Amino acid sequence: MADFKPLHPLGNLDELVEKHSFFGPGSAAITIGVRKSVECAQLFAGNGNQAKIAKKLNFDSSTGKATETKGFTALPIAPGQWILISKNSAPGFADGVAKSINGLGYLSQQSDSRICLRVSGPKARELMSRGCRLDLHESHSGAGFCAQTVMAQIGVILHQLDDNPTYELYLYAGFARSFFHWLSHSAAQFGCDIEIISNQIKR
Amino acid sequence: MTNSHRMSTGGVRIDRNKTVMFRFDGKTYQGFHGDTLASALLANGVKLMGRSFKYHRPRGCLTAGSEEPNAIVELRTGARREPNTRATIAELYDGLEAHSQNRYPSLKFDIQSVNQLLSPFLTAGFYYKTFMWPASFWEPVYEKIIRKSAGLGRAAVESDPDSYEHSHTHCDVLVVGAGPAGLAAALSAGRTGARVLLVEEQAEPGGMVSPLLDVIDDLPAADWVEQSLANLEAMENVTVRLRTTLFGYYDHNVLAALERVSDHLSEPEDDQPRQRMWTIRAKQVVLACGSHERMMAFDNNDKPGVMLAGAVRLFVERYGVAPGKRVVICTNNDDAYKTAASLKQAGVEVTAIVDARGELSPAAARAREQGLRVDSGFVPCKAIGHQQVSSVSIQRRDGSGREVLACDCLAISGGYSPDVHLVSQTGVAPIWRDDILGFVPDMPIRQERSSGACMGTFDLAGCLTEGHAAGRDAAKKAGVKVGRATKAPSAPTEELAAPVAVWRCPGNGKAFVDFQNDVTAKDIQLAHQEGFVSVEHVKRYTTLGMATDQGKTSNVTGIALLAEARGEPIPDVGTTRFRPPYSPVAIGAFAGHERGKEFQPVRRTAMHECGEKLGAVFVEAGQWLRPQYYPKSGEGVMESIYREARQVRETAGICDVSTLGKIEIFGPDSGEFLNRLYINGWKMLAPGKARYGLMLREDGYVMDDGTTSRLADDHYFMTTTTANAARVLAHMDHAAQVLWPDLDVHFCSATEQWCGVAVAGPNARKILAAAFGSALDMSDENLPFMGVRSFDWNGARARIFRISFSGELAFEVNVPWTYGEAMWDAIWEAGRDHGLIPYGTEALSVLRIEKGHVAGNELDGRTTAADMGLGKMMSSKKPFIGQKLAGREGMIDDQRATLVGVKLKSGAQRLRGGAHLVADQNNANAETSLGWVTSVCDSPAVGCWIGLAYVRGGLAEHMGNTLFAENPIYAESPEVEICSPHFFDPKGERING
Amino acid sequence: MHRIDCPWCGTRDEAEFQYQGDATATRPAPDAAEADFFDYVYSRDNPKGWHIEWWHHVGGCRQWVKVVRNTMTHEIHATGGPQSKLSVPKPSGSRLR
Amino acid sequence: MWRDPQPKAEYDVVIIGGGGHGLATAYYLAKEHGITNVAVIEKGWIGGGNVGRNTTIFRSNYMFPANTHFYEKGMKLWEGLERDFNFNAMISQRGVINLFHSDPQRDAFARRGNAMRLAGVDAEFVSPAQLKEMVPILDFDNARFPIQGGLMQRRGGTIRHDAVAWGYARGADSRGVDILQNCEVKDILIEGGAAVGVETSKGTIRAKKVAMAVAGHTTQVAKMAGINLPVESHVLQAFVSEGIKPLIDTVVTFGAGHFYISQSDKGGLVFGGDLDGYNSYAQRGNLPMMEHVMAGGMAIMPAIGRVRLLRHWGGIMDMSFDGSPFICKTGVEKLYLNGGWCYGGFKATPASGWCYAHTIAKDEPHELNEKFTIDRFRQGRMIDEKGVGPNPWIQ
Repeated sequence: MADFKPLHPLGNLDELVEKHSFFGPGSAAITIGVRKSVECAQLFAGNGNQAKIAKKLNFDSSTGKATETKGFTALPIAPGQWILISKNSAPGFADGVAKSINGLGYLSQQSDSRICLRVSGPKARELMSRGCRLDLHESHSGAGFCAQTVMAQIGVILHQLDDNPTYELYLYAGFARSFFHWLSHSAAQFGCDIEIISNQIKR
Repeated sequence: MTNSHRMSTGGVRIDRNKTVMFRFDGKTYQGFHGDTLASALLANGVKLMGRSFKYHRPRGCLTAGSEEPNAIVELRTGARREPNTRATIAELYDGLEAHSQNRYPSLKFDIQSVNQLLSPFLTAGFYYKTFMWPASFWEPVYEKIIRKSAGLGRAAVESDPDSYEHSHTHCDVLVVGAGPAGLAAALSAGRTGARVLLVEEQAEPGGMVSPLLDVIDDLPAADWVEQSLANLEAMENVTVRLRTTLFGYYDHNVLAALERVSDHLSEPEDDQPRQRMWTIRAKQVVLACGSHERMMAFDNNDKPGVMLAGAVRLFVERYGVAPGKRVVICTNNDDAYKTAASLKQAGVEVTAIVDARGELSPAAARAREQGLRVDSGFVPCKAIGHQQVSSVSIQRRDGSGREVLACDCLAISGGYSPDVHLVSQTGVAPIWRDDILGFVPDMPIRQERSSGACMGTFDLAGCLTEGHAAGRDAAKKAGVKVGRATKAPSAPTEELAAPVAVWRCPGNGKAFVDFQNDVTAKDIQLAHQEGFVSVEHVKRYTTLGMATDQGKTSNVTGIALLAEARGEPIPDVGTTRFRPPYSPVAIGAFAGHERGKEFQPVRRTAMHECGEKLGAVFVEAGQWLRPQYYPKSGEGVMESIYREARQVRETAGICDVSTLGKIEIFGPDSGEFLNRLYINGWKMLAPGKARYGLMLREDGYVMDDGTTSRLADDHYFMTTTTANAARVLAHMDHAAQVLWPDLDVHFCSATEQWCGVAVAGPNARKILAAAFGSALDMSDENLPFMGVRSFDWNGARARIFRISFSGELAFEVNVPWTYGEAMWDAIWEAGRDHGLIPYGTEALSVLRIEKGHVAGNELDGRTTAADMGLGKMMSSKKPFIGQKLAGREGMIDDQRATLVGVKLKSGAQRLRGGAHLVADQNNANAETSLGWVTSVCDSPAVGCWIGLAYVRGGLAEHMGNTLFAENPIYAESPEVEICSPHFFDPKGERING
Repeated sequence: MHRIDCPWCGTRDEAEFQYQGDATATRPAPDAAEADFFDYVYSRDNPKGWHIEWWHHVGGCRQWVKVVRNTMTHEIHATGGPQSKLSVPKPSGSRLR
Repeated sequence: MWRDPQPKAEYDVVIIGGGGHGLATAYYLAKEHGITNVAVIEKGWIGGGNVGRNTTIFRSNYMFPANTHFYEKGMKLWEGLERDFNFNAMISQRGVINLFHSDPQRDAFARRGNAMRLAGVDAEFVSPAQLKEMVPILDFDNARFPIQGGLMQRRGGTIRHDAVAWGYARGADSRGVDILQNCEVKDILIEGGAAVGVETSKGTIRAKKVAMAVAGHTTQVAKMAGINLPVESHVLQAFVSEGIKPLIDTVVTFGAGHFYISQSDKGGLVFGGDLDGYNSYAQRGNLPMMEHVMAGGMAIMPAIGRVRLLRHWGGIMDMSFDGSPFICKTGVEKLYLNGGWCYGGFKATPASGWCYAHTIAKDEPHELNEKFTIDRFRQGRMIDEKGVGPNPWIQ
């Protein structure tokens, strides 16, 4: 039998784009990007190994700040815990990390647990304010900012990619449709476009 | 009668090029863009706008703002009908439709106005006393009358069609109110570079400033306001939100405001919400919310045409409307002279200015110089007229010199009360100032300051200076480098003479204090006579200040009158507590998008659509949706459920079990950790094996159960019930972080990393073997009961657990979430020749009841492990959470209700959950109830209705006994036999297939 | 609305946390008497004033945050991690109410 | 309404707390037991605590016999109250409906309803069709948690809360009870292991018996006598809308969210939800719970979206660790405890006063309150109607 075909928690993405694009007035001031897949893992430092791991993997020691490495982005989510997101959606990238930390910690495969939505466009910050309680003002958060928080009653990991600003939101797959529904409806007043963000490498 | 009272010029807010048609009580009128409903009605000569609550007295508008107690109407129609909308802030739009309320059959002729004749009985506290004759009549007769006359306007009965949204913001400095003080504060704070948010309730800034008479920075105030707004909007660090009411000052300097995004339109446009609620986290706050003018208490002071003097001026200046053609002004302070000047400038006749003060103030003297009649030392004592005022009788305060002055508008200024509503919400106590006859806030206690009229500063120059200083101070305290001093906006200095106290003017008639609730000066005296001394008691007894305006225009007068009655100074009486919101806020706005289906997010499993395709009916399981049953066409609910259950035992079924909580646990101390969490032991569990576990709360009651597997030496995989997944994870966080940080254990949720199906039934192995092909050896040897294997299947990493909830040969297969559909399809395909059917939560429940397995219905937070028949699982060899307190006498009592099976005896129709078990049908009461039925089904396997139940004494006492399942709610009382809960296959042979 | 300074995430809204009660009760050793466990589970000081308590940051880093908060004014004096040693401040002239 | 007497040097009974329960206790001490040399000592103004800031609902829809019988006693007293003190408290038995939204919830409600019926209390299931008739604005079409039916107690309803406090105060006062307002208890005097009086802001007042009835401040006052209780103080918010014409004729509670609602005689929608959820003595709540409660309202009654919230406020609940109250003797002789009412105190007022008066007068509990002891926790005999365990903030 051929390999299983994955299905995005939002369903058929082409249909999603068809259904939702340009449903607001005028030209879209918001683009919601849906990442086709996310290859990620949760890394735990074993007791006493937090600093060792951070050093080994060159993680930024400050909280609320993403570290970009060659292969992945590391989002700190709790003391001694990071979500690692593969840059090119390389499956099994976590095995490499596991090897390099050599027993200092543990990796939990989480690639299927979350979806990633990307919010961009001139009104991105305003749209975020409809649900996000954090201060996303430029004086407070810039490129690389990351946080776990709650939007529309749903837990999200927020990662600011650049100063335009562009945000990526990671949330649990079961909530995907509810969250997308809320986000796209809140975005409608600005004019909103949906796009699919392909992965460089097919899974 | 079109625009009979609209002046030919003036009105800074209206656009005379844009006419707007609207309807009030079915009649069409014309107004201008920028009008409020109240100003447009006044322009059309309509003074009668509402009826009061208790006496149904005719009322016109008293104010021009959100403190309006009288002119409240039903705005819009149908599902958008909004009761109690203040005409003074309802902005006019084309096609606006409004109706007066609380009147029958019409506003002009209201039958219930006969209540006025009953008024001796309707005084303060009337509810409590009057309706006691005879008491037995209260509910059947009087209550109905009272309830029918309750309330003001009618709410819509259909679902609100508009949407609401929430929004969040943070700022250094929040400025509340865009009057002169607020504008000055926002400007000075903005110039420091601080992040400033200025909110203003009205559609335009300016507050009470007189656009043409006042001069700021050598400009007419109107121009200065316009220029200031432009300056603020040009600053990147400043945001101005108009039509935004700051309504609540909550803890930690979090404030809430309501933005009326679309209320000035006929309906929201372009996917906009109707209203937007802002949660504002401000480092510092400048309150510049102004003051409220007061009425004087004199007879018939509620006649339409009697208005506050400041409101009269605003109608003239903002809307070009003359509320009357001949105006008498009564005042106790200088501000009313501004109204006189404004009216004079607009060409309206000011018959007289009646000034309670004996001495001429400079303002009064100027007025006289300009040819206005000023009667100093006079007060109004009665307004005269049928449905509106036609004259006023005035007299000296000593009662002499009585005179009647004709007028069609009576402009009253009883002084100004600084608006301390918001600052009171922070806990700041209002303190009385005799010189201004008003309460001002005591020292700030949060990160806030008051400036301008809300601080008791009434002169324009003072407001500007204070506002300017407050803005800089706030920015500085917010941590902004404020730089060199800047110049405050300036205005010519005015000398304001002190007001004189005028509370109750001479008279014996109805002198209203709280207009909306019809509380008169006499009611307050009466409450005091009846022994109510505390201001809180008087408020509750008379309902003073409890109407929709929260007494903004009436509280101070009420307190002053109570002080008079008590013979004490005002500060000794104190104030009642202002409660948020500042002005009433739509319930829908608080809810935001969380309504209807959006009340809570929905969680869908990866295989949701597989269920849909097969015709599943879904059921809410917490936030999840799960297939409940899969009816075939023409099949009823029960038929479907029992068919599914039967089929599982005959061939095989597949069930989506993805909603179970899943937790990955890592680390060398994982086994020890589980040992402490669960009542049973875990250290001896070999990798590749699963075990059933039960955990207790620290108080000894059962918290949750589930199967946990050991995947590797330092890697476990826990499952929890769907309902308790979040609770268990929080419990584990506590255990790992707080109780035992030394344990090297780490875990996270994997509920949505893995989705799962249970495949159960005699053919389960065959089906899965076909599905897996060579990917997994499904033999007993490789996968024994409670065995766990990981394997690669069609490119997916899969896990299989040989565990059984149904008692059949059964497996749970997990694959990563995005492969859920593919897995389902593969198994479905493989099961085609083996009688595979989908089954839902109902059949799942039937199967587990037949096996006597507990589930949510049996885990109600009051059961011990022993109650569930699992007492022996409690290890005595190791400590675990809940161990000690589970040993309390009441928790090991042999009279506790423990788990049994119940079988319906033949002849009875059915069994239901929630029935109580009693030995004697004729002696069924709370004391003889032995227990209750938790779960039931009409078991296909057993062939009759069966159920699980908790019974005092359990099987030890009742095995084989006949009891009654007493169910008065359903008027049923069938006989049941008590039996073992293991109804089906008690030896557990079927798990081997 | 409470704004709680999570030692890991920074200052966050109350809405992200689940309150978890008095943090001064310490779990007795496993072999302690039933009475000690009883006190651990049921005995609370319930002070009117400063209270050391748990707020579980479920909407953030999932840390159990220890918070010194005033039950009359809702003022927060200090926050710390699950193993932090925090104490209540000396009486001050706070006018918060 | 009542006198404003000077405190005497000694009373037979001193009741600490001039709220509903304290005043009712004084009333029944005088009326049922002929004990009139009684003082009710109130720190502020009488009725200023929870009796004056609740949502005015009474009902007796409890599951455990200890509660059912007690609250049913209360129900019967409510039903005779107005005649009892010749004062209209606007008692309105409009029915209390608990909606259910799932089969397990239906079964749990059936268990409770049957427990009520077996205890002689009225209870019935109402169908969606009946509900549509009784509460037409309920949303049956677009609900996140569909309404399957309701458990109704028709004899439940609402009362004018202030009138209850004033009625008891007047009744007690007219029988000779001294109501001492603006009098703060600073300490409880104990001699030889027995309570002998109180130290107050108006001086020492000696008493043969001292009875506490101070709701949210129960642990504070009990501490004066060295008693530690499984009670925490938490804030519960209440809400009232602008007055509107009759829209909701019964009391309705949402079974899948924190929301309950009724309409007052003045037309305001009176509603509430759950505790804010943290220890607090501040009589105010915060935004998250407000939003949550109103979302609950909009989830089942989307027609109320345009009705406006007029005021919201908070009351301090003495939350016990099993959700049930205490009416009992304490470890200190002649010192009595009435507390732990959680948010059920208002409806209990008459039964609480009646049982407490009995307990004080006879120095032993009535059978209606014999299970409301402090010891029940040590014994592991909690009366936990909700089943959430020793977490007062979710009880």
